[in-house]
Amino acid sequence: MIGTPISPVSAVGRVTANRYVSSAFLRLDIDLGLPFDFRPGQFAMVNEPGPGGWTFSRPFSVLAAADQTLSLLYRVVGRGTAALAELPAGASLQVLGPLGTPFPAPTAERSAVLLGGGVGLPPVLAWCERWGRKDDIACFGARDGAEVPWELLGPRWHVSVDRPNGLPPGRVAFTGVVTGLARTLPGLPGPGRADILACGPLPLLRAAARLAQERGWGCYLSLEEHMGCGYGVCKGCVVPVVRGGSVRNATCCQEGPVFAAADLPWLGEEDGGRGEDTH
Amino acid sequence: MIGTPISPVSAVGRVTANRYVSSAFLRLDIDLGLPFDFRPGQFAMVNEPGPGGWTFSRPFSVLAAADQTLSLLYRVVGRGTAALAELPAGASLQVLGPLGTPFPAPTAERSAVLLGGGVGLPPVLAWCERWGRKDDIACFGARDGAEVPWELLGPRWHVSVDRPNGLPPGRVAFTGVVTGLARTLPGLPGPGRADILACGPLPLLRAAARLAQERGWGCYLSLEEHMGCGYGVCKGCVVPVVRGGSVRNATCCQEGPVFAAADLPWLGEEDGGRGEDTH
Amino acid sequence: MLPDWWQLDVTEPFTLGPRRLPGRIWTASGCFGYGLHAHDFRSPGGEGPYAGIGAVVTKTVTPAPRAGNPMPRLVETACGALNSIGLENVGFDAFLADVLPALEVRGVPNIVSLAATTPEAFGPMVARLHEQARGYAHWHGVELNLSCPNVAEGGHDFGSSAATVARCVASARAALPDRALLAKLTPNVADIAQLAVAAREEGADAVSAINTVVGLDVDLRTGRPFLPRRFGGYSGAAILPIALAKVDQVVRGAAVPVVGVGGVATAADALKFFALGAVAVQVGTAQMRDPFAAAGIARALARGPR
Amino acid sequence: MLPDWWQLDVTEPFTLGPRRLPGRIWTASGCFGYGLHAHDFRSPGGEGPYAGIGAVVTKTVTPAPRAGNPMPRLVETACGALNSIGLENVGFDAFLADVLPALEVRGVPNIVSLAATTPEAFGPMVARLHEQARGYAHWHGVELNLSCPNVAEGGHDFGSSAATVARCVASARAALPDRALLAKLTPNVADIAQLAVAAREEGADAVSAINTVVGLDVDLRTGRPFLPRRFGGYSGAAILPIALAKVDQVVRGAAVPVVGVGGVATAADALKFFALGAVAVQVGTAQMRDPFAAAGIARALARGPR
Ligand SMILES: Cc1cc2nc3c(=O)[nH]c(=O)nc-3n(C[C@H](O)[C@H](O)[C@H](O)COP(=O)(O)OP(=O)(O)OC[C@H]3O[C@@H](n4cnc5c(N)ncnc54)[C@H](O)[C@@H]3O)c2cc1C
Ligand SMILES: Cc1cc2nc3c(=O)[nH]c(=O)nc-3n(C[C@H](O)[C@H](O)[C@H](O)COP(=O)(O)OP(=O)(O)OC[C@H]3O[C@@H](n4cnc5c(N)ncnc54)[C@H](O)[C@@H]3O)c2cc1C
Ligand SMILES: Cc1cc2nc3c(=O)[nH]c(=O)nc-3n(C[C@H](O)[C@H](O)[C@H](O)COP(=O)(O)O)c2cc1C
Ligand SMILES: Cc1cc2nc3c(=O)[nH]c(=O)nc-3n(C[C@H](O)[C@H](O)[C@H](O)COP(=O)(O)O)c2cc1C
Ligand code: FES
Ligand code: FES
Repeated sequence: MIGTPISPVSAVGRVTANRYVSSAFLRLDIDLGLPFDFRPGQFAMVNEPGPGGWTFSRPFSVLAAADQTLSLLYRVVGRGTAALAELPAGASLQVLGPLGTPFPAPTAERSAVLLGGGVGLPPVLAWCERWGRKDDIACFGARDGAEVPWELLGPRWHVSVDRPNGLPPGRVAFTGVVTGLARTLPGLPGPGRADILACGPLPLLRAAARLAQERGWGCYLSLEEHMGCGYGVCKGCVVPVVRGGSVRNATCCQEGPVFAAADLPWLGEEDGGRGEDTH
Repeated sequence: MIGTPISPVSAVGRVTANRYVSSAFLRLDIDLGLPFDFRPGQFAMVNEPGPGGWTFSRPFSVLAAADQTLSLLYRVVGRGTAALAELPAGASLQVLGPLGTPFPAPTAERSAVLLGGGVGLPPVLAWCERWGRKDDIACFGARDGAEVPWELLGPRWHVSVDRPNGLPPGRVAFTGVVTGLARTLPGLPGPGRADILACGPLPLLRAAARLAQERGWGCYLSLEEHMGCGYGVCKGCVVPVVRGGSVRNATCCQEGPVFAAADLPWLGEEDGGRGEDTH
Repeated sequence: MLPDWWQLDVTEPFTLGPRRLPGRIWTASGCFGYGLHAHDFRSPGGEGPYAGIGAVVTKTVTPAPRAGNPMPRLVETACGALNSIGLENVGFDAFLADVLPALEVRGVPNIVSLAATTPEAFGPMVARLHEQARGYAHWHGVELNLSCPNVAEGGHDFGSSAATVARCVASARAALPDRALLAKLTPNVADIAQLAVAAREEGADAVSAINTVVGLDVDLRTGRPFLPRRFGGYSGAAILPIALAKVDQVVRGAAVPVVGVGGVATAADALKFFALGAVAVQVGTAQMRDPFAAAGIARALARGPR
Repeated sequence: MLPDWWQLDVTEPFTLGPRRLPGRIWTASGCFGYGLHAHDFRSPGGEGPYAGIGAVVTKTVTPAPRAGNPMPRLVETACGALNSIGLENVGFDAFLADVLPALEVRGVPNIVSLAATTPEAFGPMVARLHEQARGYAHWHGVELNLSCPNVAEGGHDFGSSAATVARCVASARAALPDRALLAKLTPNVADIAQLAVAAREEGADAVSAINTVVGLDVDLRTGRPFLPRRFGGYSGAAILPIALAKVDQVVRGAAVPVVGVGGVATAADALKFFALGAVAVQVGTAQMRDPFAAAGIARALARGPR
């Protein structure tokens, strides 16, 4: 449904840019020295080259790829991302990608409701850039206005913030969660006429699944699991998927990170009604 | 004999300069943020600060100390020194020093014959800068003319090279080993009238001990041993010293690195007549 | 730059028990799946991740499929990792039906890693394997996983007794006349050489040493172990000196060929095992990080023009 | 930033067996000498290297002086180190005559580490110690080093049998009524909890876990082990997960107070041991690198205004 798979490439690239594009997110551009292509929703494993670096590479969704340059968007959360943030232009990085199952490509019958939260933006933004049509709806949620990487978002993007501070002059944002924002938008598609494509923290994914259910839409979610290999060999990243009543483990890195919400009934259960979109 | 010991200080310093001063030697200046003093022959343990870095700190002789700045001279030989060479100005370094037993201070009755080989230069250069008198003799040996850090050596320094290439215009050097050079110098002190103070590779130290014996001079040698702690607690750096016929282990880091050659009779033995100063 | 004493070409065939194997750099069980995940991976050098590899030791399979342990299963530590995968695998039937034929078709040299909950269960598994794969050119042998510390039933204690090792090896050997039989030993014992002796005496062609070391890490946010089962198997660079010590103990104490495993990420790491007398070396955790790791080491340790 | 569950102040006195100790962060045996080398060391913060330390566990002393093993004795590895010091020490007589009084005079809280070549030799050593140091305020106890893997006579096997551990502890306990008695256990066994049970049953007030892990590293220039005795004791960051696992096994399997040792370099590392239930933590290799390491950890884990 998404064409022939793209062979992953393992290469040592060179950082060409690495800078904050908002108060909390950095954009990293890596020249891989060879052509790189991907499908929106796929990711790359990144590490320092050579025997140094971290035992496990770090997964990051592909934000964009132009010719030989791969772009990522990330936030500093631990030692790997802290080290990434220190890298000057010219530094070397080991990259393996693209990996994983992407978001579905568009179909004529259904429009897309793109929901991105925080550093969950890259896959939905990439989808929008590549495939976005007039009727597709694009919403991005951040903690506040300063965290939003405005320069990356075209005019079609609707923005929600938890706190309305830090908004640049002339920018508007909905105060609340991103699914709350989506609900306020005019002309939402009818049942069976849209798919949600979402990536972000778990509460966002749960809220997205619930919204899809309410509206009778399809729903595809990009999950995050800690990863060992990123290419399916270690079984360190499994997610239970339920089909036809039987549970089995799917690798988040290979069978995911994008899953049909229908296969993840536990998403709703664990929530226990405390879904973030209720506030 | 050398005054009250100087208390070692442990501090995180800031690199103020780190550059090649010859084809193979770098000079590293570290601002410790507090006054630093030392005696020539003492060393400092250096490491990256924090839990990163190397399990064991690396020992380097103190080249100079001016106010709060500690200077080292080093050559890249392995992973620690390779990492040092990459440090930009502004980088942080953990320093513990000054450590170890220095060279003896000058006495009125005896002149000093300073012999430094390669990165064995710092302690003898430091001695010369602090205490050098007209009659003291200073010789430095390197592989070739390019390796010599000419800018550090005052006019009193005699230089020997293994190969006479790479000499800057206007510079002269003896071709041969540093003890060979010393032998050619006019007006060498008589028996009992001088002490050799030497630091450098083992063949140089052996040759120095032999020269001292031939001439009836005293001899103090700065030894190198791989070190764990650098301050006497681990017993990882011991050197057999022989006094009055009985052998015991001395810590190179605390009882050394400077030893009287008389206490190291094994120096001559192991040599087996293949001493570098014979060519 | 290879040291003077190094005389081998690890990409040349060598004999292990009744079998010629195509090379001495292998991937370790559980760290490269069933050897079927990286066929289309590319690198600027052009050579694929299988080039020069002597064998893929496949993820351990058990008689029945296993869902493995609860998540999280992996913890990265300062210089290695803990895993508690719990032997998730497709089960022996699916392995025979789907995996092994695929390896043969793709020409992936392989050694099949097996685990069972009783020593005597190995014989029938090996017999079925042998029957189905008798004519396979790329199936080179069996590695008995006697050491996985993560499995509740048996697990840790299973491979730490020489008597049990002996029974496992004897059972498998009887059913495996013409392929290499390896016993993979646990390091979590005081005397690994004794286990190796037991394996040799019952006819193992080699032992693989080591499996993971028992380790634990604490999540400071909760004050509890990261892994639901508390302990995990410690692997990666941190265990290299331990693996070298165990391999040395076996080489000098048991007179059986040894395949070195543990902490290998570079050609230099692999050389250390060969220096101690290992006949082959496996790449585990490093292969997870870089699917080209083993191939790169093999290339670095091949002699001659390249 | 300390986690919510953390409630202790490691610089407050606590009870261990018959004794109040001044704090819970100690330096490990062999990594801070006899505790007499760093008194004049300064740091910008102003506090000395002994500030807040609960005890210096002194370098193990043996009945007679020992010259130790041949050089080289240390190898740095990727994330730790191997040592083969071979228990170089001044001997028990000199220790009693010179070292222990100096520690008392300087007010260094200390625990004396002892080794001997037979279990029954501990009793008389402890008795002499007790006799001389009975009135000392800063001598808090004895740690029996039952685990040094570097000593040829006995060494490795010495502390790996529960029966021997029991004999050593019994012998020492009989002579040590009013100071803490600790047994330091080797990790190089399949079941460390069993050793701890033996120690507890004979009256040890606590066990220290772990001593170094057997390791080896190869010098690629020669193809031979770096250390003349081939094996060394592996320590440093690399062994932290192993030490945590062993401590957990002892805490949950032996119901005896445990002092955690192995790979501690930061307050976070120490917290992991406390999270598992350790009553105190020792800093070894990291103290060699930084004489202020233990003091820094103690400061970080002291509560209240500072
Ligand atoms: C498919 C996928 C796509 C992702 N895309 C992005 C992205 O585009 N931008 C972005 O900023 N982040 C993204 N993440 C999360 C990112 O991988 C983590 O933030 C990163 O691994 C943290 O590494 P660290 O060393 O800084 O954190 P540490 O906490 O020090 O890492 C310790 C270990 O935990 C793992 N880990 C920690 N947090 C996460 C997490 N949230 N998800 C997965 N593993 C984690 C690390 O990989 C490492 O193995 C993605 C994760 C996945 C699984
Ligand atoms: C008292 C003393 C003073 C010294 N002064 C200087 C100096 O002024 N300038 C200079 O360039 N070098 C000096 N050295 C040598 C310097 O310590 C080593 O070059 C350095 O430790 C190498 O570290 P590495 O990580 O690059 O090498 P690696 O080989 O990667 O280091 C591995 C281990 O071996 C140790 N090691 C390696 N070579 C030596 C050596 N020659 N001596 C001691 N330990 C070694 C390292 O400290 C480390 O523990 C001195 C050594 C001593 C003992
Ligand atoms: C994620 C993971 C899964 C593993 N699964 C297995 C397994 O199924 N069977 C087995 O014998 N060893 C298994 N191992 C152990 C490795 O094969 C190897 O013995 C160990 O990791 C040490 O080598 P390394 O440091 O190179 O990883 C596994 C290791 C890891 C990290
Ligand atoms: C150089 C060195 C010497 C040691 N000497 C002793 C010793 O004499 N007695 C002892 O019980 N342990 C000794 N040890 C072991 C340490 O006390 C400690 O148990 C071990 O190193 C693990 O802790 P670490 O990782 O913090 O170093 C020594 C360790 C090192 C590195
Ligand atoms: S991360 Fe290894 S299988 Fe997914
Ligand atoms: S280096 Fe530790 S005693 Fe000298």
